Amino acid sequence: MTKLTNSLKRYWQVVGLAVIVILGFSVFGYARTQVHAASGRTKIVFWHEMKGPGQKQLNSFITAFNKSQTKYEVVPQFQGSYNAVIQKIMNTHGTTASPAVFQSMDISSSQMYHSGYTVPVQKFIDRDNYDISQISSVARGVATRNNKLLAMPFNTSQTTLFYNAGLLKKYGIKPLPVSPSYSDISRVSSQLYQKSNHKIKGMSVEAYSWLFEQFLSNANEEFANHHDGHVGIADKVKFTGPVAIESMKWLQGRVKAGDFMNYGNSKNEMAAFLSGKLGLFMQTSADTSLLIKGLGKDLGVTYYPHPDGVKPNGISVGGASMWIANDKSATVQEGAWQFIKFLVSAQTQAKWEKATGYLAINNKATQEPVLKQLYAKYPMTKIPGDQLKSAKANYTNSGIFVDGVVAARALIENAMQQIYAGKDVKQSLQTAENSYNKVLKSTNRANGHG
Amino acid sequence: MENATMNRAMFKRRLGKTAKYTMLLILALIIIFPFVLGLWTSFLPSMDIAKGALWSSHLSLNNYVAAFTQTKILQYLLNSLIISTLVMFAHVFFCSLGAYAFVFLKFKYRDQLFYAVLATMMLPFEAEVIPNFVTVKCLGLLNHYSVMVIPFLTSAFGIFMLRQAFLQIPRDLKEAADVDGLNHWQFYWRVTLPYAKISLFTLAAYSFLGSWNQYLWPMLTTFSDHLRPVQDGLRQLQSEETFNDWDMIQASAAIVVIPTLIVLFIGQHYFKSGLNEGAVK
Amino acid sequence: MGIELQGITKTYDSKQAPVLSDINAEIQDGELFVIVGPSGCGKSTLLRMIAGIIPISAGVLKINGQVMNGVSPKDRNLSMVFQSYALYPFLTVADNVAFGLKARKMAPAEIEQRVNDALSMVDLTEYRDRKPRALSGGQRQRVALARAIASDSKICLMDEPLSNLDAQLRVQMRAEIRELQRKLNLTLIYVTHDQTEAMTMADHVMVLHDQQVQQIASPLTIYNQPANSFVAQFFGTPQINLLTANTAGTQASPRLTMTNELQLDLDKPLAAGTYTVGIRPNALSCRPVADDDGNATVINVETLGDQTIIEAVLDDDTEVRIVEAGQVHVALAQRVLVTALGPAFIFDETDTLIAEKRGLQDARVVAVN
Amino acid sequence: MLESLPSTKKTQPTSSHEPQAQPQVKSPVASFELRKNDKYYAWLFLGPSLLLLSIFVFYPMLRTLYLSLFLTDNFGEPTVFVGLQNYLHLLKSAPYLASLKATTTYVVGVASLTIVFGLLLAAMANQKLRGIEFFRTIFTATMGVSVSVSAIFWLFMFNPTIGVLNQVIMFFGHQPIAWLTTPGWAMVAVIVTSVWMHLGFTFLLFFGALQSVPKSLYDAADVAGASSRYQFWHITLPMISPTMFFVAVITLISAFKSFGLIDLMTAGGPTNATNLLVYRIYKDAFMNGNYAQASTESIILAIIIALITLIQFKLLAKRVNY
Repeated sequence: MTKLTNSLKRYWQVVGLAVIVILGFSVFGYARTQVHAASGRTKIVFWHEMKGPGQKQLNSFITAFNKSQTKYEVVPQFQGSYNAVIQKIMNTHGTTASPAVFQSMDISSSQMYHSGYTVPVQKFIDRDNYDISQISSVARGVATRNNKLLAMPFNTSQTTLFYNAGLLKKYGIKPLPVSPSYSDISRVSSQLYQKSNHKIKGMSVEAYSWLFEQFLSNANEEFANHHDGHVGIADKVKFTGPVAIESMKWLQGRVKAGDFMNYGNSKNEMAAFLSGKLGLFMQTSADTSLLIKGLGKDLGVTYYPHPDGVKPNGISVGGASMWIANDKSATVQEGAWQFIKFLVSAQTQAKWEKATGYLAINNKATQEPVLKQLYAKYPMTKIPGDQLKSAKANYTNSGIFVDGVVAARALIENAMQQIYAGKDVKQSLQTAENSYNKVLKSTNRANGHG
Repeated sequence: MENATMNRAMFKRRLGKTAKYTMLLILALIIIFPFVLGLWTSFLPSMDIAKGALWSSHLSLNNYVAAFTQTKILQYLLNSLIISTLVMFAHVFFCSLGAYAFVFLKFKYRDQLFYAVLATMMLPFEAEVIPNFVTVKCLGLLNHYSVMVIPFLTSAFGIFMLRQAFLQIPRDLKEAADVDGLNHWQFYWRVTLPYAKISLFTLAAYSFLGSWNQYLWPMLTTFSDHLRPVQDGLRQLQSEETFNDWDMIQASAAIVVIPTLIVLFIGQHYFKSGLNEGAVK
Repeated sequence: MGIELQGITKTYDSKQAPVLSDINAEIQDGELFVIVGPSGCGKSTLLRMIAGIIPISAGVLKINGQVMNGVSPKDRNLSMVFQSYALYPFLTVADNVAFGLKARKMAPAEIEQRVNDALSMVDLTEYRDRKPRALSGGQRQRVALARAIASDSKICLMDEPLSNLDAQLRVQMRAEIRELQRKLNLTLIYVTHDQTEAMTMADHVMVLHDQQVQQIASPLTIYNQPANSFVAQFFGTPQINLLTANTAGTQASPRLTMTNELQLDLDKPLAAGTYTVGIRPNALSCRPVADDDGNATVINVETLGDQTIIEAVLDDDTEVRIVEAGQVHVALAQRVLVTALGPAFIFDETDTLIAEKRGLQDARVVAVN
Repeated sequence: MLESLPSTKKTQPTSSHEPQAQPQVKSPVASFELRKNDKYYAWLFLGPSLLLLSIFVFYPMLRTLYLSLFLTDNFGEPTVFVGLQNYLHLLKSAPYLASLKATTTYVVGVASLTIVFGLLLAAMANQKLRGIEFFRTIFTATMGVSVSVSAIFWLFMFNPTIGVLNQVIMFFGHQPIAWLTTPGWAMVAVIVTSVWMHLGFTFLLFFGALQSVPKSLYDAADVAGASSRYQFWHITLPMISPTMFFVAVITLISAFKSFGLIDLMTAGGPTNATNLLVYRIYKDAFMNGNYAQASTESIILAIIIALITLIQFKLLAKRVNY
């Protein structure tokens, strides 16, 4: 046997070498993800999903924060889409790959809460006696449970109606009121389409579930039972309420009339809008800065539409909040909290709103010179913020507190596409509702919620 | 009369030639156009691209400067290079060891084991990502180079391919080696590997490319730009919410594709003969 | 009418020398015409030009009096058997034979008939449903023949059809092909590099070498009156001995001396000078002599039973081969005296045959192989 | 895959250790010793591969099968055993069936177009023409392109406002096409991109196959009176049919596994029109967190691919002795 082992020296050498090389590189790679930067500060790994102007501005905030103090170093890591990041958090929690602080969207609040993977920021607020009232209450609504703030809202947006005021003027069409009803919009849209000899499409609403949710929200109609999940585990959704039907019928009517165009995604929609081929559309206020760059003072902005004869209830915010993970040391969590405080300060939020179009959620931000100048130059940029302030937080405008809304959104978007393609409104929505109720039933069963 | 037939034949031949060249040019254009367009736009300012003004004369290398400075494209390339090289060597080594065992060793259940290995060729990796993700997570490999290396150290395909190659080695050689007192390791190292060099190269190229083109797995298992391989890195440049920075994206794509094209064109002959011999015989 | 080649030339690249130049020949109907030459001499090229597979660069090709340059192969109405047989591996024997007939859209009944006839002619009827892969070399060769037969054209081209067979089968197939050719009254142009095939099969032989025709004649003429030293050397086994010889003195003389005692007396005197003399091995004789006598040393002896081939080195360092009838016992390194029995060919400095000497020894000419 | 075997035409290596025929005496001893140790070596040589295959192939397959029989909670853990209910649900679910249908369209489209165009390229490149090497090189160019680069190039081509395709369409006075946002066109777009990506490799395989058809077969057919079209159908195609089959299978399998292209170009949209099987698995697992359903889909995918592979093995065995 010894003879054999001797002759196999080469085997062990090669296998050993292979193992050492692979392990070596792994350790090398591992070391690069680890905590200590050259400066000896504590690394705070931060996951975010910001692109374009948002990413640029966020990175400069991080640079500023890292410069401002000596203990922590925030390391941003871009993670792609909001949709993907929820499962990434669920999947990496407790490993070295997971972040200390992360940005996650409004509708993920419930899942983050139920996971038990995060430290509610309320803990730090209470400890520091942080004045939370400076933060917009509607914005806080999406991440609040039992009056405790789970995560700090950071990039908050409102769904906003954008229109091309220049085109309206050109064709002599009366502008929209600040808070338009469905029929106000129909009027402008069809006039624009007719007067431009069908050269210009009147309106577009992306087949995007967030917009559907906001139709319900603005008319105080619930999406899921137990008050959109805010007071218990939702086990039924309703996509076929009167407002859901009405809004979708309205849009389908516009499609039939010809002045509505489905562009497929927001990129195309914006391109058409900027090139003057589309009169109005609804999207996140985060697009404002880009649209202003293109249209300047011709950009028109209004609140999100409400059904005729219904008082607008206000809409829930979009965007995302900052969560602190509980799988990191107290020092790291502390660093994350310091970073969050920095991000929601009035100065930071003012710059944020100017650079992106996300709304400054710090009420004091409007006093900052940055925003004052912006509002003076482009008064319409103030409107989404006004919309946010005009609403009183209640269950239907504080987001949907249900696990797995990502899947529901896919179903609703499918239904919207079908509706735009001319299928029966009620039936399309009913299919989506039934499908999601089934999903909900089995996820609740799987998660032990009955 | 003779002249007439001959002229007609010549005319026909010339016409045929023109038609052939036209066809070849059209096909070549279809193949090459996306490259050319991509390369061209990588020199244009983004404003011109956004307007669709592709006949711009404002050519510059600015986009490349931007790609190198503002994105982690070099880091991505380096990551891919390290990962793919590791996979390539390890893959060839472990597969050849396994293949050797199936050809030159006699042991119990050898055929059964071989069929079991063969059966795994039918199982797509894509269908197994869920448990595999959990496995690498439990092994603590997430967000490391090793997570993109270790699952690909061996493959049923590689073992199978090399087994076929080793089967071509004359049995006499093994018997002669037995007579000379070479043990299996020596025979593997000194005879089998040199003998099947071409197959080893083919497998090496195959596994390198396979690793280089990995997309889904790194997307699931890496979370930081320090470690992302190039395919996943390019994905990060693609915007989801706002306009694409086409200028920078095209420049990055060019940075990624140009080296591979150069390698491909230089390695033409090897590829052609290697693949033709290797792939279908 | 037959086939006429007039000044046929093949050039692949205008910058390069032609691979065949100015080939002239006339092939009679119903004859077996062999084109022979060492490999690379262009014989296959010539055959392919006749078939129309490659174009003719210059010259005129006439088949039955009609100019065929530029006419596509399928309109030349000929058949061809390839060295590799060119059988379609995915078709059965019968389908292979029927391939051309089907391509020409012949009536199915007619095809069936012809295939059956052709297969029975080459004794392959029972193999008709096999794939080529399942046949032996000889059988594949027969399939190729059957295909040519089935086409029913009167001109058949064969490109080294036997070169992939073993020696015994080759001898057998030679006879079969000859027989078929006679039976079907084919005009058969047969390319080979094997002089034995040429000698045994041909009505006429064309010898190709150095891009040119060396000689066209019947096999015996070629053997007996080779036009030049190349032809002389190419035919006959063992190879002919080519020796340098001088006339004695400065006057025209009938006596040529190769080395001291190896001399040749001609019927007519030759002008003084140096010549090449070709003497077939059986026209030399050798006799053992004492150690410091004779004019050559034996270096190798091959005993074949009915004859003995002796290789010896002349004192001027030329090697010669000598065939003696019967079993001769000569030791290696034995000194011998080599003498010429008579028959010989004399070539001048341009390698052209200028004189020949016939002798009684003609009777001793051994059948080739 | 069976066919991708390198034919080793190497001669014996000339190392100093090259075994020389040595006499008898040592032989029985040596081989006895070796035979005895074979088991030990087998473990050494096969061990690493078997271990890795067990961890990353055998186990996950079983685990996936197991998960597909349960409901999984938000953490991906199986909690409620439901038997085959996941399968029944899936096979009755309209979106999944639509996904299957879309995948079929995609896979068949990609495979057939790749074969047709690959063959066309190879046939064109197989001619004797001046400068043909240049074209051959061009035709292999897409081999050097990875998924993400292809997607980027073609996304730009398909861009509705600045894309070249629409500019051409508009130049001819037609309405621009919303390539990636209309269900039918989106499918066309991903198929086109995928075919383009596969062409280089397919071309190379076909070109090699064409080159290996003996020239004499065509000469014989020429003499026998077959037109070039007849020769293409009755000689070329049968002769390269093994390659064609091989290409069909690898393209089919690779198309079934398409993920990157979909993720980058359409993300499965619009209205799930390009939500192919693998992308659906990814979405269900890593976006919707429904691991049980994703596992069920994985098993179905594995069955489909296994079937194709099996058919390949079967047909190959038949084809070996043509």
